[in-house]
Amino acid sequence: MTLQDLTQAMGKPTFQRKAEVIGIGREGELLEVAMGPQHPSTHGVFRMDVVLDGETIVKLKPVFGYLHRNHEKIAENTSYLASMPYTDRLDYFCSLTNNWAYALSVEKLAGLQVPERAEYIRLITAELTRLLNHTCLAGFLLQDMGALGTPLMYAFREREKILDLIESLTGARMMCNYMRFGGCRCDLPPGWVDAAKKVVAEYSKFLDEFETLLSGNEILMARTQGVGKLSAELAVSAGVTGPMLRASGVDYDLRKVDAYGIYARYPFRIPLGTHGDVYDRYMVRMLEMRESLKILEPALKDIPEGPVVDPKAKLRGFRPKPGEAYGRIEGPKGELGFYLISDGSPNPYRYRVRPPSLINLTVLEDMCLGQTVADAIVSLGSVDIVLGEVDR
Amino acid sequence: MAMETLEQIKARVEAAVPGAQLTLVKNDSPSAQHSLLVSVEHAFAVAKFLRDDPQLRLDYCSNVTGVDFLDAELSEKVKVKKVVDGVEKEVEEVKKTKRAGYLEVVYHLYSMALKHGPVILRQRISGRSDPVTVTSLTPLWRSAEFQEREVFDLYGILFDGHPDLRRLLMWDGFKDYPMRKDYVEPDDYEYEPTAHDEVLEKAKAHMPKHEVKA
Amino acid sequence: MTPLSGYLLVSALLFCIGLAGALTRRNAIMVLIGIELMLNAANLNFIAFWRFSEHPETQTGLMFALFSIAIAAAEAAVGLALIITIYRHFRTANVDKVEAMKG
Amino acid sequence: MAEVFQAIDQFPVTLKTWLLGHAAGVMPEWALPLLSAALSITPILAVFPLLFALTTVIERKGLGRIQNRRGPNRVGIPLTNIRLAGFGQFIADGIKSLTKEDIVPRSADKVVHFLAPIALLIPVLLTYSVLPFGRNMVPLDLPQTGLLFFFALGASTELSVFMAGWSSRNKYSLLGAMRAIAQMVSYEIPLILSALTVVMIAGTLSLSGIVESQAEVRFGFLHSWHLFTPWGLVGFFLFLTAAAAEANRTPFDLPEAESEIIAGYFTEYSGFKFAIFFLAEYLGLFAMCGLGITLFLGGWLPPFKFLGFIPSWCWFLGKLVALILLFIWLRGTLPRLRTDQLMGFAWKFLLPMTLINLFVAGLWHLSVTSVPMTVRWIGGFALLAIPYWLLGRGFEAKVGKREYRFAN
Amino acid sequence: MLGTGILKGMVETAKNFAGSYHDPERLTTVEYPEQRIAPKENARQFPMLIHDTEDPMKGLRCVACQICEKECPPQCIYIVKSKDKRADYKGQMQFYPATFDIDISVCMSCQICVEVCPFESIKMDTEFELSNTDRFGGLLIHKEQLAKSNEHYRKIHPADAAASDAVLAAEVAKAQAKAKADAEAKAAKAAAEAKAKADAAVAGTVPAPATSTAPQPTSPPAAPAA
Amino acid sequence: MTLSFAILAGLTVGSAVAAMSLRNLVHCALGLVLTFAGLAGLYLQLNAEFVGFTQILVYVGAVAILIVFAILLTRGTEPANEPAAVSPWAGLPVAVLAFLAMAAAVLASPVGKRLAAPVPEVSVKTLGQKLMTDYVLPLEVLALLLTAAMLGAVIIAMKDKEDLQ
Repeated sequence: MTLQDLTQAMGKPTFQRKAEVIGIGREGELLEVAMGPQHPSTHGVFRMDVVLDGETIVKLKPVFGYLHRNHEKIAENTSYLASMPYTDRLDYFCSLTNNWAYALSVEKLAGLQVPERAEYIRLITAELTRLLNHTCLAGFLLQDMGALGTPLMYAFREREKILDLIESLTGARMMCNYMRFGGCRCDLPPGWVDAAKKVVAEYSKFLDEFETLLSGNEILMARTQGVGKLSAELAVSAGVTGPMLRASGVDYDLRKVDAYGIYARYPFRIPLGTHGDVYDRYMVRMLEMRESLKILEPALKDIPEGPVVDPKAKLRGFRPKPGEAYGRIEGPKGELGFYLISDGSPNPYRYRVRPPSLINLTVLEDMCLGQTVADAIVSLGSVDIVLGEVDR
Repeated sequence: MAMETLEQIKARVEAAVPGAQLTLVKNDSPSAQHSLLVSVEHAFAVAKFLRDDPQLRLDYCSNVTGVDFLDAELSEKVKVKKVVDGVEKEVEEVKKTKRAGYLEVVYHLYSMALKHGPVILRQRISGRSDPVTVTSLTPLWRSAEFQEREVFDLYGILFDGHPDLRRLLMWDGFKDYPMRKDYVEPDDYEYEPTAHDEVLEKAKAHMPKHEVKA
Repeated sequence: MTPLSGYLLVSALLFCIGLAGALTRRNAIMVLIGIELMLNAANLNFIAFWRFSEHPETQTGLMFALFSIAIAAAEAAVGLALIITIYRHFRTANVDKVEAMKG
Repeated sequence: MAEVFQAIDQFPVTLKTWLLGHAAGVMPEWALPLLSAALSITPILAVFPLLFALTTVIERKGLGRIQNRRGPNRVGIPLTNIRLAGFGQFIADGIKSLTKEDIVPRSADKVVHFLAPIALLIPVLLTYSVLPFGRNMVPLDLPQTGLLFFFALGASTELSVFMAGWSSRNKYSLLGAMRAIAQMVSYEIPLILSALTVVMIAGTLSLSGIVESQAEVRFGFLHSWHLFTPWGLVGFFLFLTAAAAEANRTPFDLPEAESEIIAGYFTEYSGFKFAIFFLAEYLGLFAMCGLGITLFLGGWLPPFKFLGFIPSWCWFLGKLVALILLFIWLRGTLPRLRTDQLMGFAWKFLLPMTLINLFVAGLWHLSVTSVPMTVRWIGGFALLAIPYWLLGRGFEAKVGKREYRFAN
Repeated sequence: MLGTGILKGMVETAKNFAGSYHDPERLTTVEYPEQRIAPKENARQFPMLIHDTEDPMKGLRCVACQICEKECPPQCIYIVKSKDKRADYKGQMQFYPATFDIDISVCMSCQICVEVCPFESIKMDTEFELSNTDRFGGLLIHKEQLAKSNEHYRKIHPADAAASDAVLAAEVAKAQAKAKADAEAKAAKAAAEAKAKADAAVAGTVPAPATSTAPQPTSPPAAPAA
Repeated sequence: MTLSFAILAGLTVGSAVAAMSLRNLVHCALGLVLTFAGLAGLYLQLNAEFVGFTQILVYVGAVAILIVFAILLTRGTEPANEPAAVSPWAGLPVAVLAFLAMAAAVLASPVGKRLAAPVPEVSVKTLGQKLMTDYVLPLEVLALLLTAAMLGAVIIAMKDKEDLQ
């Protein structure tokens, strides 16, 4: 018996899902639709195999892998440093937080220290990344709701300002490849802090505008409230993290729990939802952006002078001691973790990404059952997936 | 809140789950994330204990992954994870202790309720070519559902008790397990032709005739 | 100018086509369509007789036609609701099969 | 001076009579009605598709500006550097859609697939025949049944949409067609009911008669548009809402909700057939706007008497463009409703409101002579505002802004 | 009140509509081919090879050490080392790249080659309009196209170029100092040898003749101070 | 017999035949729509504008849509395994006989030779007045019937939904 045969023999479910129970005996009436991989609002090449009763979803199976490039295998065959630009391409909206998560894991593995200034830069760039990710998500969510691009374009207008900052710092707008083990690649260019202060100061104005445009809109509320509900128990069990978890009312933010970096120095609050529906997810993100601004403002004032990289960290020929480490940060989409096993060679022996988008998708079916196609699209939008990360 | 040490946890688990034998796997790196090795038979009970125990309440399974360890020769000074590639004949004749390869599934458990962690749980199965089966922990943590599917997909480890064990990232007709260390990439996909001579040669075989440049 | 008999013949033809369909087709919806045709044939009769009557200004034929249309609409709604219910119950819209199943 | 303005106003009519008069000597008698019809049709076929073409550009430019973009601004006269601010875009689009490959799915029902766009366009074009575009400018004046004709043809477009959706053999198309039919059938009722208020007051189904019923001058300068009454104001917005739904405009564009069902019933249409769908959709919208103008906004009448020198058809076109811009603005702002909410909105909000509005209009009509103006106004608004407020409360009981708690 | 949220939103879009005509904060786009946004100083697009002399092929700083080839994450660099050696900017005899190709259809602009290069030779260019109709050959950039002068580098990245020049100047100074020290040492040695020879001659013994192995710089160092 | 009558009658009858004989139910429904449209044309020719447009509004806009919906909901569009008609010749003789009898009666009757009276002065206003005066009882009864039918249809559909749950 080959493995392949066994594969086919296995895979029979041991318990019957709600979806299957609903669908029993109604095969003739149900409509099977493959939404995706080419579909306007699946956020990339993502597929949902949906079974519909009229427009009500009775079964939904997410299918992905269309963008799978086996990032982990590539990383196991290259040096630690060479994986850094690949992490940019996981969640291409938040390459700086991806960089940080990876750098943090390697620092844990190798026991490297990060200079003070680099910690500040990391914190600032990560929070800017959070701002732009949440802004874009709100835009995309509204786009999925059919708001013909207006919120999306406003979001992109603001994102552009942050991207300009990131570009002047890292040289690239999206694929930053900025952090290094034990610090950051380069120092802030002159005038950067002032430019960042200006952007941060004006951001709340944009958030106000955005909220006037949307948050009170009756159609938006009707479309999102009570849609895609996710209970706190299921969210915890399913390992849902990030704003999606907090929208379900669970207070778990790694910036507080792990207090990695210098997050402990700045007071900020964690907005929590109570209903766990799409509206809560949207609002939690909007509120989180305001909290991010509260971190950014003092951090930009306090940023000290000093080196940006640990002088002990080697760029070439970097070989951590044998061992393993799991490092995680609170990415904008949720817990982004890197699990690394070193065998003392220049390449990681095992390199594993814990992608928040993928694991947040686990509950997609639970969220969408019994709702309509339109709700499924909105629920998917509120999960905030990036296929680069889901498929890796 | 400070968590118990792994030794304490081990002792309590062994007391609570009859027959369970846990091994503490030391981690020498500066991260000092040690882990608990549990046998496949007792994995479910142990995991259930870890999840439900009021002092631990590891309600959140953050990360599930497979690790592949090839057959290896252990030299004297290195303990477990030292790996030498290849199983060539000449090497075998050299007198060194041989370690049979094995597969591992690693679970990183945290507690959202008590905000502590991680407790790292490993299921290890020796033998890499036979059908390798471990216990699925999806019934305990939904978050393991897709991750175990991914491990199955990329490592070929079967999960007993998984509700929907299908390939996740590779397509259904795919025959191999690409994350295994001895995986040989097939020469049957379309190359993006880069100019390296050997790659270009390889690529030529897959390119339509008219597109091949001299 | 077409005499009344032209309209009456068209109406008769429509009625018979509807009748033939209702009798031969086995799908309940087709039966319903046949009945609709027959009703429409009757409507055409009403209108034609009104137009060719001695006193068209009384509008009796128009009234009849309007009422007939309204009733036909109600009939179609109820009939189709019944058909859908039957289909959901028996998984067929074939009138013979439904009868055979007696269920 | 007045004669000059009147000549401009009546220029299309005089041109037509002049042409007909000349043709009478040359052409056989049976051909004259045909010529007359052709002369009426030609301006419709010239003006409204051109308006459609311009609307596509204006819509894209307007949406662009709303979204802080520039919108199309390149295409001008070919082979020159003249850009015309992008207003050559529609020519390029037209050429593109004409030359695009016409793809019909292999499993599609070829005949129905082919007929559907035509079956959609013809009734939509026919609706224009009863709209009064200006003083004495009604291509087909049906004194008894004008409005009924309009609605009868409007209703028959549903079937074309179904034909398109069903014949494509695409599940998205079918879903879109089902949505479209359900939506159009549901919104036809509030549409007709809100139009019925005007019929009730004006006492005629003839559209030119309805316009004339608004010609009365109040306070010496204000034409008595139906909009300037409580029921007319509310009725107009109800009508506009229902018209947006009938014409599949945001926020009721569910049949072609691109984020959910790709392009709805015309997913499988390409090239020129797609362009026809697009055209028919916009022409339907214009026709709906034209009907709204006729019913509530005084048709070709100016708002103020002293503006009467501007040609009547300019007023009609001006109001039409204003309504189109309103729809573009709405499209740039609002997200889309969900199917069940759409239905609920039609049956639970629009239908009661239109019925109440009908009732208010009836009261208004009965109290014309007996009750003073202010009382009628206040009473009418109160009768309409209270149910609106109650319905709004019912909505807000289900959804509303929320308070969020924070953890430290 | 039902509908107020929608009205507020419409006012907001109307503001943006009007604002897009007069407020540059709102209308942020530019009309690309005619208008261009100046590249940021740190911007990076694709690698280039710095050369110091008039003839790009002679003055390439690259010594074909192949570190970048090894470190390049997507493996888009292809180098063939030359058979012969030539003098580099420091005056040392070095190999040079006989072939240096970068496949920019594969390159992901990560800048790792720049960071690992010990010779300040490969740098990031800001040129981005590299589209090509030939997707196989056209996107394969050879060293002739890759070679850019140091002046170009100074123009696009002034600060980095200054730092890089300083490093090179320091190395050249070090090399010169070393050469000087060597020369002095040699001179001293020669003197000593001469002395010894004299001594030997005096002593009547003949020592082995000292041969000079130190290479002489053939081209002057081309790293001016920043 | 005028040309327009011939065209309309031909269209109506031809599409009626198509509606009853085509295999695909949706095609049948579309044929039926054409029949309705042709009938509306005949009404217009008979100076019954109001009824003609009502015919389109009700039959094309509502009844045909209902039929189409029913076809979709009962999966009538999928090729059925059973033949469309049990025996195509079973009902035909009856229909043909009926037609022959009616045709004979029509042709024999002197009424059939009657030509139309001058165009009557009918207005929607008088129609409405009649409905509210002479025909108010049938109107009310009809209103009741329609309400009952609507409620009945809704209840039938709703009950069915509950059964499934």
